[in-house]
Amino acid sequence: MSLSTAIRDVAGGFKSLLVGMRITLGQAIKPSITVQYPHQTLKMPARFRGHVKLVLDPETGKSRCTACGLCVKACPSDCIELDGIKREGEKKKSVTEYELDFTKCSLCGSCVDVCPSDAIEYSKDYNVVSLNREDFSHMDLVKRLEAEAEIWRKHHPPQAAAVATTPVTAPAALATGAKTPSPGQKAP
Amino acid sequence: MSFLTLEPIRLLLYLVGVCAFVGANAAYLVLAERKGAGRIQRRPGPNEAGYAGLLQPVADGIKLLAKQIMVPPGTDALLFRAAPLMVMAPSLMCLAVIPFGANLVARDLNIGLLLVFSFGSINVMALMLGGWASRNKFAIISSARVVSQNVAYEIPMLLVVITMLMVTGTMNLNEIIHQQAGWFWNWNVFKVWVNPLMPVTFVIFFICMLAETNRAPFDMAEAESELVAGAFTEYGGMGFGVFFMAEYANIVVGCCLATILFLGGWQSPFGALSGVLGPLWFLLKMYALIFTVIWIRWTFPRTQFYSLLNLSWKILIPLSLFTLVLTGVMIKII
Amino acid sequence: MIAQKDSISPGSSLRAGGPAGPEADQHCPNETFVLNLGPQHPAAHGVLRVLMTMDGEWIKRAEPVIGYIHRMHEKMGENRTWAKFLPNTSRIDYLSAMHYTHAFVGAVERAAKIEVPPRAEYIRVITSELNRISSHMVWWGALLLDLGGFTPILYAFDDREKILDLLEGLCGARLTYCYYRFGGLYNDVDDTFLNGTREFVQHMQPRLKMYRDLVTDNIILRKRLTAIGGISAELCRKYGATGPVIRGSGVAYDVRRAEPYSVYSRFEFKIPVYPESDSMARYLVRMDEMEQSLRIIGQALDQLPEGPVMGKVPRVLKLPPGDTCYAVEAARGRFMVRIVSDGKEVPYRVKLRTPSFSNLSLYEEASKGMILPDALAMMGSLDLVIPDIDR
Amino acid sequence: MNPSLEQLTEQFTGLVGANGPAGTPIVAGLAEAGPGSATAATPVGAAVAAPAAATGALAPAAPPPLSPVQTVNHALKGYDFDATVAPDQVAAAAGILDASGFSLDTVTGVDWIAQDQMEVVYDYFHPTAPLRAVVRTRIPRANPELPTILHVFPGANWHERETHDFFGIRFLGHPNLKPFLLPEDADFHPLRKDYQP
Repeated sequence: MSLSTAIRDVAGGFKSLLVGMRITLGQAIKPSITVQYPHQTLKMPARFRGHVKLVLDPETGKSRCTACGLCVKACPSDCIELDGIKREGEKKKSVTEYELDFTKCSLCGSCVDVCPSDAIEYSKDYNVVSLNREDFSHMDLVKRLEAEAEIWRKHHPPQAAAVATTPVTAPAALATGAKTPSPGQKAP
Repeated sequence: MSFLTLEPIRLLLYLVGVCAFVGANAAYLVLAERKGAGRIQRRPGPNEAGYAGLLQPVADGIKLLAKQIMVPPGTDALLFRAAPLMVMAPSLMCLAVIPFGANLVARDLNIGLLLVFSFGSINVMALMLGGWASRNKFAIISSARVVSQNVAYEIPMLLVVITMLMVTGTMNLNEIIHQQAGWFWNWNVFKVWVNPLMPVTFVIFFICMLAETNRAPFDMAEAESELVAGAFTEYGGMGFGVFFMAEYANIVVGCCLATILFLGGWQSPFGALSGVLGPLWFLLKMYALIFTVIWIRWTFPRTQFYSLLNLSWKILIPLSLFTLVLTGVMIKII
Repeated sequence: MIAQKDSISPGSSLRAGGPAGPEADQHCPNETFVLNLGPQHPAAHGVLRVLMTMDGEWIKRAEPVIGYIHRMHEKMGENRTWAKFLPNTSRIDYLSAMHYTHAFVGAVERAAKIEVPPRAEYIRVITSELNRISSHMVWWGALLLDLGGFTPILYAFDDREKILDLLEGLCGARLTYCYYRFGGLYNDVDDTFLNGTREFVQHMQPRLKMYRDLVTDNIILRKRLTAIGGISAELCRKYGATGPVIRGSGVAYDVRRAEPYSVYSRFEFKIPVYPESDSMARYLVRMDEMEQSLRIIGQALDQLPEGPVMGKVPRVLKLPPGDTCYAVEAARGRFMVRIVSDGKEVPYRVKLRTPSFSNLSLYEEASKGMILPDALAMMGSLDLVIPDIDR
Repeated sequence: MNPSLEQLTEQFTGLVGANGPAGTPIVAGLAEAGPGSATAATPVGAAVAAPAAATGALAPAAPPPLSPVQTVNHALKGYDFDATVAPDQVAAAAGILDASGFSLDTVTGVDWIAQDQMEVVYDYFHPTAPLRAVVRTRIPRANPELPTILHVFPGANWHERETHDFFGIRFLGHPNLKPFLLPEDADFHPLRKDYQP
């Protein structure tokens, strides 16, 4: 290697270093891109797949679930257990117990896919945290729905539709929803 | 005022001052580094402890103090414990001769420069002993690297310093600064009439300083993605903390030296205002250099080990030898 | 500059009688030691363990020990219906989940002769290529982390976040999408996604230039990767290495061309090939692949047909007896699913041929005589995802 | 250097034809699966006697026995070439494919418990030609042994170890059949159909 190419190599290498430093400096004066999580939260997109929850029928204020058990069959992780009874005067069964083992759930969405009566949907709740394992291994969706239904009954009928889409903040969901700010609200 | 002139009291005050200076610098340079990294990476950095994260060093300190210093079984416990102190103490010693202002110096030694370099070399040995005493394979590899790296970079650094000695003709650091009085083109780094390659010399010094302090991109000793934490792998708690602080103390010393040798120390760039504001100018220049060190760390990947050595033996040493000869010739001609 | 470094790099004259060869044994018979790199090590990208027999910093033998996160996906496949195995596929290589789901879905569709509507195939291509870019970005950042550069990974994640946001808006998940279904897709794309993807393609061009200026052209990176970690094309062939590894060895093997699946035959794209076979070649292949992926996405967006996204699928899926293979070009190389059916609802055998497994298997041979930092740089350039190896 | 399907067929016919008739149970690996596993509940011995005959008898709908070497429609199966060889021919088969420039894709097993057999499948792809080849062989379940192809494709090392892990198939000549993905002390083979956790 001749001296001149060696010098050119060294100079070229040194220049590449300076270019790199210019870029990092240029980035340093740009605003930061991170979201300071507990202070700020993100709005989840409409299709966000949280844990499943029972849908509140805005017309009746009850679940549409007929306890047909298709979701139980479709679940790859066997994490749904449900039970229903046939009430008098009704054509179909209605759900009395819907337990989700969220510790096993892989959020694949097979259950929502197969549901013939659109009775389950994904919640937008991503603040799923608790000190108690039971909160997730036996997630009582009927109980959660009951909390929603209570709000529904209070506001029924005008805001019914709006209520049905707000996140769950039931007593049972204390650890998961109540302490942390609900998604969709962005702090300044 | 009279008691201030008493030598022991003055020295004691300076000792406390230097310790406080190093401690505060080490603590807050860590924060500055993390904040700087955050800025470069477009995130806020630590901002939870105290206002804008200003209490983060305190929190870190408490965390480190609360941890047990484990001495791994089968190690040389004495060496293992001594190593952090041996890294820390020389950097403190170096600061004794650094003039922060015209009169703000603990000991205005005639051989200040020599003292800084003598003590600066101890740090290598301490890292090596720490790595060796850890009885950990990663640490031993790291100590071997430290030695070869520091030996390689000591040479060009000293060659540069010899060049500077030829230019300045003295080893007294304050004297060197006095020579650079006046406008900023009187600073050694711009003295192209003495040596046209003076800015290059400064860059060589700066690179060697990075390598000597084991800073990225020359952090072979720590190399966390290869050697876990290198020589510090087995250290926990404040043992690790002292190593960490020593790294920053060494950077401070290195940047002080660069400021003194090349950037006119406490001299103002405009020829005036250097008396009272001297320390301010000094700190300004020093922190600008430290910022560059941080900036470099968060920009580049780590160098390869043999290109690191090649850089020294094949580029820096010939180049610094060349500048040395050139300077000698120029001085003779002038 | 390369020649300079070689003077003390592996296999050079300064190391004559050096540690790697047989002469080393006479030179210093008992001077080796075993370095247990991992299973918890910063460069191990998960839980890979490499047993290294070292002579100083020179590697005499590096034997990967795997299986620390083995989950027996193949057995899980034999215990559930075809549809129920679908979520598993995203979890084999979580960084390129789309491709893996694509392969499994494709295999079942091929065996059951399910027609997939063209719109669904186009969207599969778009999402697959987005996923490839996001996967390469993680690799890029992680490689730079291995090399001690901390900042690039955050820039990469900034851009990757945009992809993840797009995919999350599309299918609701950010990593384990489970978006493809037998016969089509889980749901149709909306305008937000299409416009967002167009914007992203626009956004990425200057960003890729920035990546190049900041990292690719950087002298330190070039020194660390160029002429280091050579893997010859023959070695790749003998070990079945695929993806950027074989393309970095000068062989233009890409499943998208060799066995065109989905609608890949309708797009124009180049297969980046670098004959240097060093770590830098593999690096450049991936960087170029991101550009090509953007090209494919652009074309697919322009050609996107209207129509349904779900074909006719029998309610109870039973595959005819026999075996079927389906291979895709995942971000790390050739991923093949071999399914064997006995006519029941449950697979008789699901074989997952993962690229990282083969790519890592050549590591022992390729890393001989390297020094530790180079060997780790080479490991980074293989782009390993450990769950992909262990399954 | 890129081989054609005709060449491969010729070479493999030569290989299989030489040793094939000597009692090698050449069962086309495609058609017999359905009825075979339908008899899974019956005593294994019944199926051992004549697997090929049983296949024909129980599956009238299945196509007639296929030849051991055949070309396949890639669009339907995902590979172009399918050869069934005797267990001791796998290395020779690998040699043929190696000479044609193929690369080893994977090695795996299938446990045909109803026929009391293990099938070992070698997948090959070609790096430069659009060709995929499958070589398969059957070995008795009671003594699942066959030679290794390690000396032809060193990459088979890990694949064979994995197959040994999962099926207990012993690859004679393999230097290191220790548990690989399974725990070090694993003495079970989870992908065998009679494996009970």
